[in-house]
Amino acid sequence: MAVQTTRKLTMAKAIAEAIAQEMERDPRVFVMGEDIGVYGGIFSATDGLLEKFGPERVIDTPISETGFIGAALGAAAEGMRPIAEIMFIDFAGVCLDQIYNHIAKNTYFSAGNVNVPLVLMAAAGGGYNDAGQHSQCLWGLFAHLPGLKVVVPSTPYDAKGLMISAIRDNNPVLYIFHKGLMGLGWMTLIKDTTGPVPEEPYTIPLGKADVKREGTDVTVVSVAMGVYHALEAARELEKEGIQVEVLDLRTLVPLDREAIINSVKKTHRLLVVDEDYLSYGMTGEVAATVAEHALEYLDAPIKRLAVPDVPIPFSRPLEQFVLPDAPKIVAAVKELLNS
Amino acid sequence: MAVQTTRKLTMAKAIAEAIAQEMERDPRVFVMGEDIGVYGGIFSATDGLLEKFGPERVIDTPISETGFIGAALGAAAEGMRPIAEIMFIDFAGVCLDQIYNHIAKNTYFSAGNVNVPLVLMAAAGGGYNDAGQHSQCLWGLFAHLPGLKVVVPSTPYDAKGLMISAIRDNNPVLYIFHKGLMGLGWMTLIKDTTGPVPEEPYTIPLGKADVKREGTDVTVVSVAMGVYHALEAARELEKEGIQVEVLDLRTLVPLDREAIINSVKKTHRLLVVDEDYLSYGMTGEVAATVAEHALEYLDAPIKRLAVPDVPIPFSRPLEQFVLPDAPKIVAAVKELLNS
Amino acid sequence: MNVPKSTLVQMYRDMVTIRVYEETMAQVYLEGKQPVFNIAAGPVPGEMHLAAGQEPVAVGVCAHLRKDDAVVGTHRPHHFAIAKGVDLKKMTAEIFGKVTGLGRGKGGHMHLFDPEVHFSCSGIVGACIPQAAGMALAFKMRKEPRVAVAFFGEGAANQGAFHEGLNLAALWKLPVVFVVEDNGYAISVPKHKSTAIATNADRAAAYGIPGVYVGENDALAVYEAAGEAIARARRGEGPTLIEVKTYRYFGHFQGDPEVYRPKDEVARLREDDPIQKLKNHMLQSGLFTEAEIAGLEAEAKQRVEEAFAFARASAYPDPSEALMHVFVD
Amino acid sequence: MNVPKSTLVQMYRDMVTIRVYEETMAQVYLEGKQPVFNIAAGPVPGEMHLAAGQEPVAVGVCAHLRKDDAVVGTHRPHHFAIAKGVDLKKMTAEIFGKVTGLGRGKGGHMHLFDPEVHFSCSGIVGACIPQAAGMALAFKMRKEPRVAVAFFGEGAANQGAFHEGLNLAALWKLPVVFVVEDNGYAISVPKHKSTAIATNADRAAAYGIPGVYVGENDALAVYEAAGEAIARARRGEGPTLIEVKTYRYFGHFQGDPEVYRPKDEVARLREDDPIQKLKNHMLQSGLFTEAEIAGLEAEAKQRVEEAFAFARASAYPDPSEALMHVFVD
Ligand SMILES: Cc1ncc(C[n+]2csc(CCOP(=O)(O)OP(=O)(O)O)c2C)c(N)n1
Ligand SMILES: Cc1ncc(C[n+]2csc(CCOP(=O)(O)OP(=O)(O)O)c2C)c(N)n1
Ligand SMILES: [Mg+2]
Ligand SMILES: [Mg+2]
Repeated sequence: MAVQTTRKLTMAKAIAEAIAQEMERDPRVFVMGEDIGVYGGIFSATDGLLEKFGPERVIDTPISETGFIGAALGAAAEGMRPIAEIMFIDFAGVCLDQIYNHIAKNTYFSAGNVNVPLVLMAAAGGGYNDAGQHSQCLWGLFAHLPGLKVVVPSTPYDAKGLMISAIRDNNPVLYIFHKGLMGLGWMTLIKDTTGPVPEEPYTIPLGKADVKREGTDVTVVSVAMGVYHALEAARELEKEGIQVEVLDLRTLVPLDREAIINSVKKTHRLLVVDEDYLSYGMTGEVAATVAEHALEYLDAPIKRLAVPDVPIPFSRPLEQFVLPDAPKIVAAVKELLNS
Repeated sequence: MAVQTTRKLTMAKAIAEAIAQEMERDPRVFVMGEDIGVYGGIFSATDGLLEKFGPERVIDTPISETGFIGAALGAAAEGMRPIAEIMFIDFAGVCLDQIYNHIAKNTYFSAGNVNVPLVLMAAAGGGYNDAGQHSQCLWGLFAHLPGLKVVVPSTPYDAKGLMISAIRDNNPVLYIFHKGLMGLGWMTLIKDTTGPVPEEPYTIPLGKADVKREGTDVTVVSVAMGVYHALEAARELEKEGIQVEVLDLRTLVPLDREAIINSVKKTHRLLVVDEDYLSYGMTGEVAATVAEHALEYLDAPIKRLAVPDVPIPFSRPLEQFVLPDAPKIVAAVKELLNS
Repeated sequence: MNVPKSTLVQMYRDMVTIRVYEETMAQVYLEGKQPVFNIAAGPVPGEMHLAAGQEPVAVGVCAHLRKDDAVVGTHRPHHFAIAKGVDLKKMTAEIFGKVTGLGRGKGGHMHLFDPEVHFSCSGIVGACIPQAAGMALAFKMRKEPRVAVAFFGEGAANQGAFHEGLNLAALWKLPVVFVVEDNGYAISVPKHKSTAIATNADRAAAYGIPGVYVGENDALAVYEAAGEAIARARRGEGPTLIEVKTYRYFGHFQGDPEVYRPKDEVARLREDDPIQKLKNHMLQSGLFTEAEIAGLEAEAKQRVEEAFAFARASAYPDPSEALMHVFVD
Repeated sequence: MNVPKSTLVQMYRDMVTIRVYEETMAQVYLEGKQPVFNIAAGPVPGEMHLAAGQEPVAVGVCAHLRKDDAVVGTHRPHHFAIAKGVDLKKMTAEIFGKVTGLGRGKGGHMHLFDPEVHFSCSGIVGACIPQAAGMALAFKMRKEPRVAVAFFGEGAANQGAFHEGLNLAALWKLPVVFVVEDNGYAISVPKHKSTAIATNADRAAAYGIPGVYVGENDALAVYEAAGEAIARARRGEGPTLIEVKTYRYFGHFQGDPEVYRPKDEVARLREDDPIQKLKNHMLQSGLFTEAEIAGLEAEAKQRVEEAFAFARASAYPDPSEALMHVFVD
């Protein structure tokens, strides 16, 4: 994927820019959520929008997720294109009904007569010790529920293009960003906090995975922070002559099964990495896809690395123990190659 | 599993009997939910309890799932052992926060100092044309979230023993029954509506799968209605000399991975059947388990049969098209054997 | 109160249409379900929630609505749908699961979507409340003089969605009217066992908006209360909460054993029937002859018959359509 | 109002303990976070919500509670925890993520569970409300004269859980008291932008229970209002909703740029400090000497110092403990 720019942005700025450009282009687009106005969004995804577009299109809401997410659906049904922020994806439990029984299903119930063009945006992920109700990823949960597209970007470039696609999509899109990738000054979980982002609007198709690094020895499939860790691990492993292919799914729904299968056909080994919980989630789905469609290409059992089915603990050594990171990926890849 | 009785009960009666016996044994056990009193529960799981135990221990609630599920947690924290019915598992979206951020996590947050001994009971499943908000299974969603045990019985015998275990467990247990298996006169989705159930209380350990039928040619793993269909398919396939092993997981959490692996080691072929949605769910987890731990035993790619990532449609031909059934299992097994 | 003749016509015709529709559905629903009631059998399987007896709230409110005003209903949606002008043929076909239905058979009885007249509904109790607020938000943002109405039962008024939706609507002064249909029961649970106060209209105080209680199951009384509320919303003065006492003649759903209410309750309720009441009023007003009213009744019956005939005659969707429409392009 | 001396001692000591605790925490939290603020650094990483300024509501209510009464708090829990008598050393160790903490470091600052004194809290806004109702239900079912209290912010009063919890509690006449801490903001959103009416206490009318508004950030005023509410609950007469006007001296969380409020707001608020107010009252009452009060202050400071020293000196849990305690036996 060739990026034609030298301008570098954080993911937060890339997202805010995408939203601003779409709001300029399309008067139906507006933003609502808790602290998205003056505050600019707790993770700065809506920074600067209030100043540009005023309180009529950048609406701070009460702490009433069922209320305003349900309202977003109503507004979308009547021709608007809302972007509604759920501050932390962890909080979706208070409004899940509106999301999966209504937003995700009204199009189907109406055989396409009702469109639900809205974006739900939410922050995910841990690594900064915010404990079990503020550090979850949960994208596997949403990807299990039909009717929602699920976007999980790993770079500022992808973040902008995927956000523009999400806003222009006539279907509901859940857009989950990882807090640690946003390039926030106060949360420095990664080393490279910016990336090249073209100024003009552009789209990235929902449902296309991206090979973030080519390799021949093993495929590592992941999303969001997992991609970042996988790339770090790949650089480490390269020193030992191991060529890791890093496949960034970018969207969990639609899932680019072909890209997964093609990569495994090339490398014959698969590690799936996820910061979401291990069981009944993304790692299982990716592994199953390969076990169904590329089994005969596998030279070793599939491996999975994800949060081992525990709530995210607060204490740093505990949290670090359960989160995937580059050293754990290095170790897993080596095991894969020795099996 | 040897059943020492000739008495036959429906699953609904087996569940109600389990609850009644535990309420007699333990004054801390009580039941709450919508229409569980005079009505006896929409699917009769609490039938007769009001008469036996009175309105102080069999409590009809307002339509306030966050209210009464949250209250169940509070009561459990203060020493009671509530059973709270969410009428349809589909409705859990209005109270999911209490379930996964509190009920499932308070034990962990408190390092075991707080016990949450409660049972959430809910009906699941389709096949009777109740459409997309009243026919889901969703157990894959809950199994993804750490801190909850998830029980999904397929026979009256299991239903009683698992319910007693669930009530006696000091952890939160989500107990999901399939409406079509309850043996309700008004919902005759299966042929055998009763099964042998001993009168005395007994327990079935949570986390132990059960081989419902032994076979050598292919393993079919499923739960609830899927087991019923798999057994029917197995009888069909036997006529053609194909020996199907049917493994009933019975609980999704804990997941009896060993039983899955052992069966596949024996049969070398795996079909996973689920009435929940296909992607990011139970079928993926079971397939991944085998791809991780028994890959070399597989003689054919794993196959999965589940609701193909669409909301459950209302119209009968549409619903029948998406639900797993015996003919679809027969076809899938044959494909497996020919691949 | 001075109700225009055309409005009386509309309300009466819709009430009769609703009543005939529900009574017809009650019969049709039983086809294939006798002698043993089997919910999965017959031309109309699945749950069936009928609204006979509850006509006044639907017609009294909808008489004030325009085609482009929005209505969001509940699991018991037929009366609202009919009063809002949903295409009766397509609606019935949907309930039969036919390809000519509003949703090509995908939604069924609890999921009727007719964007032509801005009607939708949901099987989840209370979910409609914030949704209607959001529709009103869209109208307000675009400065359109349109109104949204959420209808729901008294049982729904104990859901969190009620509180959140009303607070939002009041806070943002949205053009929306919230209408509680108090039919006394949420399935088997009587109101006094679910609701801490006698009248949900009093809950309007928690949001600083008008709360109106209509204590009789009467179309004209509802019409009057709703008129002011909708006018207020259209003037941009914000939401109103209306509660209407009404009665459900059938069980919660068809097949409901109704063990929770006295056996003679419905018979007593039927003695004070709201359709008869409106008819008496129309005759007494001198604006109508018996024949005219009979004409309206005949018209209603015919529409219902045609709708059911259309539904029966329509084809089922091809099974593979099940995979379509999860997403649009 | 006649407040026993021992109660004044308790309230004053707790207020000072809370204040010193929060101010100490504010400092400790910054360790490792300077010159660049990095939330993931230092001995206390993660979010940190401090309650300095909000002492009156915690001590005024908890002064009436017994050890076996239950309290459920919020994401901003330290003041409630201290007033309820949570073990200060274990609590601090928990906030440091140490193995000696209440939850062996698993919960952290927003997840403090001390079953000894029936204290718990949650980071999810509004979640505590039905939970407290459920604790009260347990007490009522077992006929124990115990009371549960839910504390939460004015922002939480717009959550569905508020409505559902209050309705349940009122309907079932549960021994529970709901206490709204109105500190004026939910993060950056001022009350008038989130709440359709001025006073949440007025929402009690929606449940037919007493609603009490305490308009000053004053321990004695809270003490008086809470006394009646808790006595009422203990007598089996059901719940009360109390709202207390209070002030938050720090940002929503540490690191909050506070762009949403005037720069001098806190300075003005601090001029009317509730600790000073209680001190004045105690001195004027003639029951206390300056020296006695200074003694209480010294005692409080020492407790806080000891708690932080304990936390610092404690070990981290072994990383593999992360896999324990998902389930108990
Ligand atoms: C969130 C949720 N909880 C429970 C149900 C099951 N349910 C369907 S209708 C109903 C009763 C509704 O009562 P009310 O709101 O008074 O409407 P009515 O049926 O009387 O018209 C219940 C409990 C549901 N559909 N959604
Ligand atoms: C359900 C939910 N939504 C949003 C949040 C994020 N959040 C945490 S604290 C807070 C503000 C709470 O305001 P208030 O209830 O007034 O309490 P205060 O912080 O003022 O003490 C918000 C929005 C959350 N934790 N839970
Ligand atoms: Mg009702
Ligand atoms: Mg506040």
